[in-house]
Amino acid sequence: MIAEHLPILQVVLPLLAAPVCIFLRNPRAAGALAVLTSWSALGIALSLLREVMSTGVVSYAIGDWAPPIGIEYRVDIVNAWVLVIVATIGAVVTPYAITSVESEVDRKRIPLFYAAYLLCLTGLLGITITGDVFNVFVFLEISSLSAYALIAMGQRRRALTAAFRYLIMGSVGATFIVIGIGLLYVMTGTLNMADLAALLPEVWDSRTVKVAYGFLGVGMCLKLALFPLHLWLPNAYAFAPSAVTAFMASTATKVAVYMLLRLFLSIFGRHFSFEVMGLDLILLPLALVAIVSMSLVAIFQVDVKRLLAYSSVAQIGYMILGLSFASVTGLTATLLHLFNHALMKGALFMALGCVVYRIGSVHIDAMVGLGKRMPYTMAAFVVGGLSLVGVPLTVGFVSKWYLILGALEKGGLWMGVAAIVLVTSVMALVYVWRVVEVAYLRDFAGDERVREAPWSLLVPTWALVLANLYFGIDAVRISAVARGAAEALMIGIGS
Amino acid sequence: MTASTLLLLSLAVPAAGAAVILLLRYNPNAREAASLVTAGALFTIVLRIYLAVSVGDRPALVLAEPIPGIPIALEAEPLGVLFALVASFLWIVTTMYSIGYMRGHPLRPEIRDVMATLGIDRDREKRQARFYLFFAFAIAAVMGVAFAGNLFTLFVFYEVLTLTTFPLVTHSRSEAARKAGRVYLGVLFTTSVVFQLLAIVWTYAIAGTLDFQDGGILSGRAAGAVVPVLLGLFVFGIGKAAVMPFHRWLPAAMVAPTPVSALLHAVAVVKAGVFAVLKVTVYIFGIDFIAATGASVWLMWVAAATIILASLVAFTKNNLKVRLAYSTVSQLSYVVLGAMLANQLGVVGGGMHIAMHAFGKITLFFCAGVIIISTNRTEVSQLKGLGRVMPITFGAFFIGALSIVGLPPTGGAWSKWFLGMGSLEAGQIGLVAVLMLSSLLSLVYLMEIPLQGFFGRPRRAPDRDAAGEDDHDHGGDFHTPPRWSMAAIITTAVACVILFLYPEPFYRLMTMVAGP
Amino acid sequence: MREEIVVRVGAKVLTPFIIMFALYVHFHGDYSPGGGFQAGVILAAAFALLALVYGLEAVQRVLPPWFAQMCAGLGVLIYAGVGVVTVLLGHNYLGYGALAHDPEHGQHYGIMAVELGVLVTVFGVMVTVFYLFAGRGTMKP
Amino acid sequence: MLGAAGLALLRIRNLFAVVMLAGIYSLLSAGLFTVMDAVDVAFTEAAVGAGISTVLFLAALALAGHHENKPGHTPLLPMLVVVITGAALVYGTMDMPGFGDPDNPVHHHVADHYLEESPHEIGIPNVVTAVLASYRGYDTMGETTVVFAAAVGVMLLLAGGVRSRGRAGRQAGEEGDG
Amino acid sequence: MSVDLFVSHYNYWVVIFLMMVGFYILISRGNLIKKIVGLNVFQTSVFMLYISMGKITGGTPPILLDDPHGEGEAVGHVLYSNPLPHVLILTAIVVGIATTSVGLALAVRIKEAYGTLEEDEINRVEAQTEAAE
Repeated sequence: MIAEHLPILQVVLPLLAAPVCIFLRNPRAAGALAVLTSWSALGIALSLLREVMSTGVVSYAIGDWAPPIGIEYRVDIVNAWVLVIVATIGAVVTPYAITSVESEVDRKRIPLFYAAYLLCLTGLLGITITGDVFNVFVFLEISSLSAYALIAMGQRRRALTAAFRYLIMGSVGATFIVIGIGLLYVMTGTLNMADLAALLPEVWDSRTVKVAYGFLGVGMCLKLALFPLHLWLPNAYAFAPSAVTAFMASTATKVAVYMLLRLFLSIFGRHFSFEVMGLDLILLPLALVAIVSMSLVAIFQVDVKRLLAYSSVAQIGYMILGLSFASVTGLTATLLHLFNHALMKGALFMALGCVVYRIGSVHIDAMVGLGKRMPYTMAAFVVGGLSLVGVPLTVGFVSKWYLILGALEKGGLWMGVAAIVLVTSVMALVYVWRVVEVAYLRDFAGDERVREAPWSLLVPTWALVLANLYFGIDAVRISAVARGAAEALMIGIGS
Repeated sequence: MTASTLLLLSLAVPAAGAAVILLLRYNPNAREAASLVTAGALFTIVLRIYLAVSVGDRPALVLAEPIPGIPIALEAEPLGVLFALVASFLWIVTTMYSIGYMRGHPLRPEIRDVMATLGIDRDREKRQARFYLFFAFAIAAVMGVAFAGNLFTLFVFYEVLTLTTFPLVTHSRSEAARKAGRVYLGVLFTTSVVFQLLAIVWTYAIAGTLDFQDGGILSGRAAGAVVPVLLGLFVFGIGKAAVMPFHRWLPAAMVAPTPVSALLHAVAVVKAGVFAVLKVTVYIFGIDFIAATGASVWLMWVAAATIILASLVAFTKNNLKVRLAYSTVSQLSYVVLGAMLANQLGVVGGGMHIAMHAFGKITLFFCAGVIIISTNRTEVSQLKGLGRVMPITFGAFFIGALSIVGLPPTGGAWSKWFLGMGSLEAGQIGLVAVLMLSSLLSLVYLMEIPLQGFFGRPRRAPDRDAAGEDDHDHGGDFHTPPRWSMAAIITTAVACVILFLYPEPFYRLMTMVAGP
Repeated sequence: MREEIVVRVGAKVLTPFIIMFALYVHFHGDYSPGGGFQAGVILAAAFALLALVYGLEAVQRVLPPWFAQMCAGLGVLIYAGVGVVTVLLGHNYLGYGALAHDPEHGQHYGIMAVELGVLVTVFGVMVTVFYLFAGRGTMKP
Repeated sequence: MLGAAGLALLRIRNLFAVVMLAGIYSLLSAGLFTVMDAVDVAFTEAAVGAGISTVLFLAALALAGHHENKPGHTPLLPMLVVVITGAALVYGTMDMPGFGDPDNPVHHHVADHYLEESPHEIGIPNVVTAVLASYRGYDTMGETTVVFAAAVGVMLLLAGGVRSRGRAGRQAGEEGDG
Repeated sequence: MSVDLFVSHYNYWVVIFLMMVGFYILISRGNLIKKIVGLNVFQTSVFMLYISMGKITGGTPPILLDDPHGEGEAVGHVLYSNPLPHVLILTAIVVGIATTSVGLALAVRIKEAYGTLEEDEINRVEAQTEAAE
């Protein structure tokens, strides 16, 4: 009986846990509840993925109202995959948060912190799983509102301005999405994704649909921080508490990328996107500029968290680049990179969180000689960094492989695109290696009391680091899922 | 024990050795014994693989499958066995040498200073452990390169080798070492990612596979301008082959401790590069395909230019290790040239040169290291007259130099002979001239050292009396070379001569690769 | 404290009416415009008015902040809980048909329950937010 | 009138006046909603836009001061963005079905079902409530959660006094873990 | 542009004008509170767009006039406006106030931390802090 309700439990479980966190009032108890919830969410996500892989699309009619009358949860291989990504990161970051948050957030606020954290998780899972476009907006706001508050919890006052900027840009994005949804609704009279996909071809020619397409695109790109709409991201990631950065960096933008794929490929369809709207031609230059310019900017950062934040904008460029190939291989690269980037950025930001825990700063000058002082933390950073660069035997390589393969399959001038991808991975090496060099090849000069981070931080960090390695060595399964998802997206929602 | 298990062991043994070293990091004797035992075990394993391969067996093994259809697979074929034999044997010798070099010398303040500048910090045992540790890892990576069953596996271990040698290059953590590390990683990584990886993915896009196959996988699938461009991407992308203009990392890596320079930057790492070039030409393109398309002609001249230019640069370098490094750059392009000739003789010559140059060059580096720790002298111009103080060292240097130049009675003569014949067969008379000119150049810049050593007039005479064999306490600036190190030097020098008399195993392996 | 007796009495008199009106809005939402949300807002407004007139502390004695916070969470639990109950009764999530034998009655009960949830949360949240904004000023003059 | 209110909002730099105007703007729009048959929405907009948010704004102004500086930089880029966005929207409305036309697709499909079936399926006359609480009850649950999330956010931000900054506490507390 | 088009669409265009006024306030003003006001105006105008969509000329509010338990025949005769946009906007209004309250809370905190609500001044203070680091 439970099995058939898994889709709804996926979202409702963390939603129910959030108010309970407040009632608990005890930081440790709230933390324990959050851990329990996030692990259950992961279990549910995994079983959903298994179910979808074996039996195909799972549809869940909320309130017993058959879609399109009611709201439908619709799980196919694509969003099952994204659910697993979000839930995995949630399950790893939550235990990490317990120790990390204690050092960065007021004790009194910790239960509230977990409530906001769980709401954020709820929102992201809800966006991913739903089959109704307006429901997307609602859950988008749940995740965004809690994210603004979480980011503002950073220790420095700049966290506040970062959160405010995120709030303004995020709300503009959300409003654009609402406008887009409204325009779609006025043309079709429905809000259900599958229904929209079926009805839209009749009204493709109308300018309204094209404008709706534009508004949804801009709104989503604001949320996923595609260059040049990324301005909110670097400071938000740099000044948020460590656990929040690790969580947001690995999930929020991923979910937005998923929504972009869902909207443009499943609902509007590949034909409309690529042949009518020329999506590939719009995204390609944006993605390339994002990758190159943001990698360049990252090289000159002195705050390592901000460095990685700029790197995130560049990495989002890779995901969008894969989409702009308009091919199954390109999309496979995008979907794989969703997962892989979550793993690597999660590991990196968690490693930085360990550093913050011990020395309170991630300024590059503060990290001098840490390789000896915090060997496990810095080793985690190195492996995560190598993965970010795309060194073989790490997950980063796998997505890069598909990206280059996708470019080469298209031949001709796309060679240049492949070359840019490769050159920028060298740039990634430069900004990662700056940190590595400082940490390993210089002598520590800070406080003698600084030592390795506690196990409660190291274990979750290393869990992600090992995942980086494991899936880099045995990527057959995840590649198969990603390819299946890519094919599903290219066919459309009807399959 | 099946042959494929042996393949696995060839990777596992050095890795396990590294683990043991890590465990024993506070006990120098046990730690070094472990290194030596591991090296011996590895050589035995490779020898057994050789025995299997020499009778036509091709053991293979799949380790993992990172990307569907592209596994990490091992396969022993003759060229790889040749490389593995050389590398694993020289590991034993280098370990012996390192023991002497790193610790077998009486500790004096001024020597410690010298050693510190060379990256050896005797006060911190952990740092030495780190040295042996990454050394063992690097050897494991070398074995992976040698036995790679497909291009992807080759690439993987190639990159692992770069990363595991980085800590060795930057061992001293001085500003110079940091700079060298940046150059090292920058050049090797950039070339391998920007050119080599592009070439690999491109190959995959064309051929649909990356397996090494006799006769290549591209013939019949690629045509036109793609072939020379792709081949060029490979040759330049394999930065470890140090084809100009991507050779800068090799002299830079000379800041590493001498054993590292000796084994890795004269033998394993650079040889991994030229080995990869040979592998690609033989098993990805196929020499017949290259010869038919003429794709490699432009690269022959690139290699030729590197040979000459690097020799000329070597002339100008006064620092002993840097001169040897440029000599290596030059010699590496011999192998590249052999591959680019794309005929049977060229490939045989190139393959044999991997082995012959390895023995010759490691001898030279060993000698250089002993000279450095015994006399605190690093510049060529400081060595006048030292041969009379250190006759064995300079004698060995002489033999090694002969082998590099390619004169009998040393092994180097054979590989140069085959390369020359290959050039003739390819109809490239100009290349024959290049080879001869380069031999002449190397004769001059290498022979200068032992000849000055034996016959030159020292600017300031070292204390000859103090150079007695078992004298441990003496003044002056000369100290007895450690015995372990001397044993290593003698071994490799003798090997150079033996290889002239008995090149049979290497020759047979190469004819298995290139056809009789 | 304010001295204007008229205002104080006025507020005192007005408050029950506002509360009544809120309840009317809530329970009559089926037939006319209104529902839990509007009712919650109005109810909260009643307390806001009281706070403006009698001062924050006085109101917080009647309606302590922790209670308002509790309400905020409780409403969500009620709403989501209704869904859980329908699931336990063998229907889909929020399938109110499960709540009674007759689906139409089930719908009635369900809507009533979830509107109550909305009311409680909105009331709690509005009061909490108001307290926080208003309280910020008194604590940090 | 709405337009006038909007433009006035743009010009006026006394934030109290701005907030009051915004409230009036909300009230006016609520009136418009009633004209367009959206009585529920009008009710809510009046309560929220004119009521709650005005109170919140005033409270915030009391805490944060109420004068706005003169805009410093030339607002050319924002103007451009706005003009482009507006032009795109107008362009989009060209193909939109006419205002108030009963044959628009928007009024059929799902909407028909709500109007025709809800008396039987749900049995309450206010179809808006029926849709809100039942057909799309899940959205409303989300909405409740959003409100709750806002409360959590405001509590995180404003509860308690000024937070202790720096890391003085951490080094001291370090002995316990590790 | 035909008169017909104008007559049937002028309502949308007015709404779009209002929307853009709000959007302009939002992105051009440096005062954080004014930004939030702009956001409110922007969103309120979007609500109007939605409600315009739901309006049917001559329709009545979607509160059924007949006894719900009756035959429901009359439904066909009375023209109701579309209830769905109303529902969506109810939700959106609530979301809007939620965003506003969080935004205001942030503004209050920023004022406490920086002593100002003007973006320029905040940027200046931040630049100084960064230079000092």
